Amino acid sequence: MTSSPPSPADRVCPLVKRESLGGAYALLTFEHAGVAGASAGQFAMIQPEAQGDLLLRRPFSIMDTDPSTSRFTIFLKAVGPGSKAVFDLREGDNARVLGPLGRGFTAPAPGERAFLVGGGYGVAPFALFSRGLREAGSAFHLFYGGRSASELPLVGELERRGIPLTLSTDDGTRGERGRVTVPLMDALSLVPGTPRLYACGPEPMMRAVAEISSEKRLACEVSLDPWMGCGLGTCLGCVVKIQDEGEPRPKNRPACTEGPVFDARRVVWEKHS
Amino acid sequence: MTSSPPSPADRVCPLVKRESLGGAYALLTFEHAGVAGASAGQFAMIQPEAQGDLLLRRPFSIMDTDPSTSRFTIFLKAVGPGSKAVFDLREGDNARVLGPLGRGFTAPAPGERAFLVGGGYGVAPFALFSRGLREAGSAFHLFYGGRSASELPLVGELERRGIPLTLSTDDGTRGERGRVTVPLMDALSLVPGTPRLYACGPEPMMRAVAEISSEKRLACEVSLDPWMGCGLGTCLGCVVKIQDEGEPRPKNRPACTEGPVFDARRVVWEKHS
Amino acid sequence: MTAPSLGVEIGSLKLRNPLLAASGTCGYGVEIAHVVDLATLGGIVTKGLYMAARDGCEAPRIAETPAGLLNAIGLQGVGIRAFVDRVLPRLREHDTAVIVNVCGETVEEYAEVARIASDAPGVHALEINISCPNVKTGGIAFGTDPLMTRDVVGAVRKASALPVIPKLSPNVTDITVFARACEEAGADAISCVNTFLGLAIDVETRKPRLAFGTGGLSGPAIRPLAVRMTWQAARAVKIPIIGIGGIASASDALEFFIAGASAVQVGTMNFSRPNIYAEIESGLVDYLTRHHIGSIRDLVGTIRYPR
Amino acid sequence: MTAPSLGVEIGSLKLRNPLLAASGTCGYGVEIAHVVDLATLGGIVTKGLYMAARDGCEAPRIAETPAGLLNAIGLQGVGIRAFVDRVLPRLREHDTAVIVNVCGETVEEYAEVARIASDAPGVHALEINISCPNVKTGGIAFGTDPLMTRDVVGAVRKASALPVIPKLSPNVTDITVFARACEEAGADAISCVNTFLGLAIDVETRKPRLAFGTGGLSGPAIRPLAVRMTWQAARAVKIPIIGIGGIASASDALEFFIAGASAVQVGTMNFSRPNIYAEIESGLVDYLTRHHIGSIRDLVGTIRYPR
Ligand SMILES: Cc1cc2nc3c(=O)[nH]c(=O)nc-3n(C[C@H](O)[C@H](O)[C@H](O)COP(=O)(O)OP(=O)(O)OC[C@H]3O[C@@H](n4cnc5c(N)ncnc54)[C@H](O)[C@@H]3O)c2cc1C
Ligand SMILES: Cc1cc2nc3c(=O)[nH]c(=O)nc-3n(C[C@H](O)[C@H](O)[C@H](O)COP(=O)(O)OP(=O)(O)OC[C@H]3O[C@@H](n4cnc5c(N)ncnc54)[C@H](O)[C@@H]3O)c2cc1C
Ligand SMILES: Cc1cc2nc3c(=O)[nH]c(=O)nc-3n(C[C@H](O)[C@H](O)[C@H](O)COP(=O)(O)O)c2cc1C
Ligand SMILES: Cc1cc2nc3c(=O)[nH]c(=O)nc-3n(C[C@H](O)[C@H](O)[C@H](O)COP(=O)(O)O)c2cc1C
Ligand code: FES
Ligand code: FES
Repeated sequence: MTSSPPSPADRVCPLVKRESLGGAYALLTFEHAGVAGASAGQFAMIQPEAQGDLLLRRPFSIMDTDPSTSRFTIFLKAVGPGSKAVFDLREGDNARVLGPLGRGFTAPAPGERAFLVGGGYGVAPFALFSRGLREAGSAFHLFYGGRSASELPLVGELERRGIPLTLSTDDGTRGERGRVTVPLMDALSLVPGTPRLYACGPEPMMRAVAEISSEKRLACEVSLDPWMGCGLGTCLGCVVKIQDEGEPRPKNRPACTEGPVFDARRVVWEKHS
Repeated sequence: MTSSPPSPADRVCPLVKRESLGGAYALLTFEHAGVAGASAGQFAMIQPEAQGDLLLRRPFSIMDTDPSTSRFTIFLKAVGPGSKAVFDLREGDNARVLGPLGRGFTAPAPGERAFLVGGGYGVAPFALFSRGLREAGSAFHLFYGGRSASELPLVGELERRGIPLTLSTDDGTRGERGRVTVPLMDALSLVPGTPRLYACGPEPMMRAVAEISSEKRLACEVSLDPWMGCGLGTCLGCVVKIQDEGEPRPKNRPACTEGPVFDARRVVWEKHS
Repeated sequence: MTAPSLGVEIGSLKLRNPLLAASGTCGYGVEIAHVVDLATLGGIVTKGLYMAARDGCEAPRIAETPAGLLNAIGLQGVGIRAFVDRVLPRLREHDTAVIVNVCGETVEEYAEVARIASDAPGVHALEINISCPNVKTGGIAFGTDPLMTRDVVGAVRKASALPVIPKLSPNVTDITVFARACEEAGADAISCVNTFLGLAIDVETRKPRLAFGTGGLSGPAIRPLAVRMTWQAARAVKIPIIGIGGIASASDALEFFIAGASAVQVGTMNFSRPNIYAEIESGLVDYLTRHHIGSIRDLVGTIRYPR
Repeated sequence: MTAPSLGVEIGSLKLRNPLLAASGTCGYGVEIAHVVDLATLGGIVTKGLYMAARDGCEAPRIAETPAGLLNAIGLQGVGIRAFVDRVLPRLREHDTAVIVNVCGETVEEYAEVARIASDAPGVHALEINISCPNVKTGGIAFGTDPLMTRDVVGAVRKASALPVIPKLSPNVTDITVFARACEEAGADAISCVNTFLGLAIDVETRKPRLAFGTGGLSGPAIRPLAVRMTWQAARAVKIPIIGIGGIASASDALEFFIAGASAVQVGTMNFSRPNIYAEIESGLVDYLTRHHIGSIRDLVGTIRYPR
């Protein structure tokens, strides 16, 4: 996962497998040689080939890849018309897929421990990231939180992969009761050294993890989630406020090309809400 | 079929049966109690419930009805986006159906013979009309023409119903070679009395039949085929030029409420092309 | 909590709910009465009426465009006297407000049509069509010149004691100029907006898809433009605004109320969804209930702008 | 028959084909070069450039509407000098015409940006953006006043020997007034049109869906309006028109050529269909072949109007 990612390709490609995870959740596997070479934290812009009345594609993180069969999988939650259109694809239907796009997660240094914090569809990239961490021999642990048991639809998939996992729910219906940051803090107090934090999920969760990282002076990456129009850096619709050292003011930066993964210290949160 | 038709109803109703007739042709059966009471020559405005990017419904003639099961069938040719969207419905999908609409064919007087001339999707209403004619004990014959054998997709269905039928194709690949008016003229020279003519199909065909009727002083009805926006008489998009006796000039009349079937003598053809 | 109230007032015109069927999309009301329960509407606006009957444009008159409809009907109609004598009596049988869409080729004709309509029992308000793009004289010519707008509105104002509601054209640089001209000329409210001038070409024949050539664009495609104009007009004048343009759901209608409309009209969607009113009405009730708003009137113009 | 020719000339600017990527929808060209073969385009129009770098509007900046896109980016950009020094050298490696979209808050700034762009090797023409609806000073204010239009175009004309192509705002009553003002001020061609001012509201928060408030509407929704304006402008002036607005297919592009455009730009569709150019190009070739037309130039303005 440290090799430089392939340059993105825009292809019409078939949905080869669709697995419902109940409710608005599903796993969708497409055949697309380019995206099948994605690294963790990268995403693809996807829309059905039969476009309907929506103009723009929608961004989805790569949850898994299989370069040998040229396939990749996304973990999708249907929330509005664009994600619903992808959700409604049937096996054999074609989609327009552009990817892989964006800058993914930075691998931890050798010997460095990785703590992954995911919620909602934001847990998706950590499936792929875990594979790389395991291959690289890095110690890691995934904290997966949701409001209640029904909002942890990827648990089965993650367990099947043998990913070291701590679950939590706000209402205690599964795993520990409370925010995902509670077990994270517990773990931080237990492990030696300075683990790296990686967060992807609802903004309040990412902010909370970023705050913990800044208090504890831990390296932390967050994967931001703005509205995206193109994925190519051309529409400038996806900008996020980034404060770089030496700059007098934060600047609007396209998350699709400079992110979606950013060093948490650079992110100016106020402006995103 | 002489009883006054039910007032139209606007319903979301399921496609209960879909039979492909090859190429762009299909028979679609919907469940809609109102339209199942239609008389021959009436039509319904139909669009998929999942509307996609099209605003307006499209008009389709009622090919068959079964009041006992509240079903009706249309014979559809996919020619553009609106008809394609209906063509693409799968069994169980819902459609918005408004009907029955318009004024259908006038039954022949007792003892009067009926010659029906159909082409393209215009042959559809004659299936339902034939049933009524047979029930009323009227003598009738259907002339069904197309460019070639592949453009007579309803033949099987019509034969199954035992409808007295003469086929013709421009290229002679099925039935008599030549325009549908050739066998019609032959028949007219054979039968005694003054049969009534009914035509529904491409405009040149209807004009030719109308001309024959005027030369031979036969009563003739044609079912016009303008672009329709509403089917209710409100958009005034479907007007056709109608010349009424005593009027100084032809007038624009909505075909959806005053037609689609008109006495051929009233129709001013020049303006439609 | 009691059910939220949907009643609104446009000048002296009281509407049971703020949902009107737009001119030219519901005929004279009677055409749709067998399909739509007219009592579910606040009112209907008739197809445009001149003094004389008119035969309108040649066909084809309508064409679909992406999320839009282009039309050039050309104000086909029976004329105001035939409407009053032959149509209105049937329309009066239904429990809905009747707004007559008044047309003219001259200021005098507008005033005369307005007078006849006002004298007829069962007409509740007048909408002045100074914005039809599909006629060669009158129509949009009045609605794109502020002085002519003022003159027509003033003349109709004098001719009628009913609420007078000019209908603005969106084909202008600054709609507030026209909104103010209407207010100064004595209008009771403003309808905002009519269709946008468009052109679609059949590339195979290289002819316009409409026989008239250009046409008026309506439907969801224009909604963001109509919402913007409604918002601008509402800030420019004190009289109520009736929002129009691309409404296809309760949420769409809510955009107009929040932008500043006191009532709305549904146009193009009447063609494919004649029974949309019940759906919009229940959507409005849901929304008001969910947001603890007692009356739709309290929502009008509550846009948080700037954010 | 030999393959039909797609080459066109816009003043002294020769384009291999008449398909340009519209300003603000292809970055500075280099961003898309790894996904799109720039040699399949006639040229690209850069994102708007002022003298200084700009950070643009707050997010959210884009929202989808029916068949349309509403945007308020606010002309974020690196500034003309950084473009010339740091971006242009990379862009020059690609075989495509480069048109710089020139912005300014004052007439002087437009002229200055134009001068710097003209002096840079590898800039082939200037498009003058007097029509951006998403900035507080300049932009649309210049494009909705014929005198200011004339002054800006005149100043850029003096500052540059490159083809000068003002880009008109559609938010005006009569586009021909502006087309003529441009022609008289020495423009070589006219880009027609920029986005339509719109407003979309999030009804749950009652805030505009864009942080800036209003935005510019683009995409297939506006196509019939843009075709109409292209047709009007083409009849009003002798200089070539570049048609823009909602092009998503060869057939859409053909509408603009038939209406009178000598070239076209694709905007919004670049976002979801970056490789649309090859498809449009082959569609044009098919059409010309089928209709026995030797060159796209012979199609320009051949609308049969009146029918
Ligand atoms: C880099 C990236 C990776 C993503 N990965 C995944 C993934 O793996 N699986 C997945 O299911 N989804 C993912 N998403 C989110 C997905 O793209 C959005 O859910 C989708 O764009 C929503 O579009 P829509 O038309 O369905 O809903 P809309 O109607 O556009 O939105 C529905 C609701 O969601 C909100 N919303 C829309 N887009 C976003 C957004 N990007 N962030 C926060 N709120 C939003 C809207 O404000 C609205 O309230 C990702 C987004 C980004 C930027
Ligand atoms: C009363 C009536 C009954 C009909 N019955 C049937 C039927 O039983 N089965 C059936 O398959 N079709 C029927 N049609 C025709 C059907 O409504 C049209 O094919 C359909 O509206 C085309 O819409 P579209 O979006 O698919 O194509 P569009 O893209 O709108 O049109 C495709 C092509 O067909 C032409 N066209 C569109 N509508 C018409 C029309 N009404 N007449 C002539 N040319 C047209 C267009 O100009 C274009 O060239 C009927 C039409 C009417 C008015
Ligand atoms: C077919 C058609 C006919 C119309 N006729 C009239 C008319 O006679 N008078 C008028 O003031 N507006 C007329 N309009 C404009 C509508 O009343 C309305 O202002 C416009 O369609 C925008 O609303 P919508 O997007 O909901 O359709 C017509 C619109 C259409 C589509
Ligand atoms: C996100 C976005 C940014 C744009 N930025 C600019 C710009 O910087 N300068 C400009 O002249 N036009 C700009 N435009 C307008 C487009 O160039 C084009 O005129 C408009 O989008 C209409 O074309 P379309 O419908 O094909 O998108 C922008 C449009 C969009 C959608
Ligand atoms: S999504 Fe378009 S610039 Fe990032
Ligand atoms: S289809 Fe609308 S009036 Fe006939």
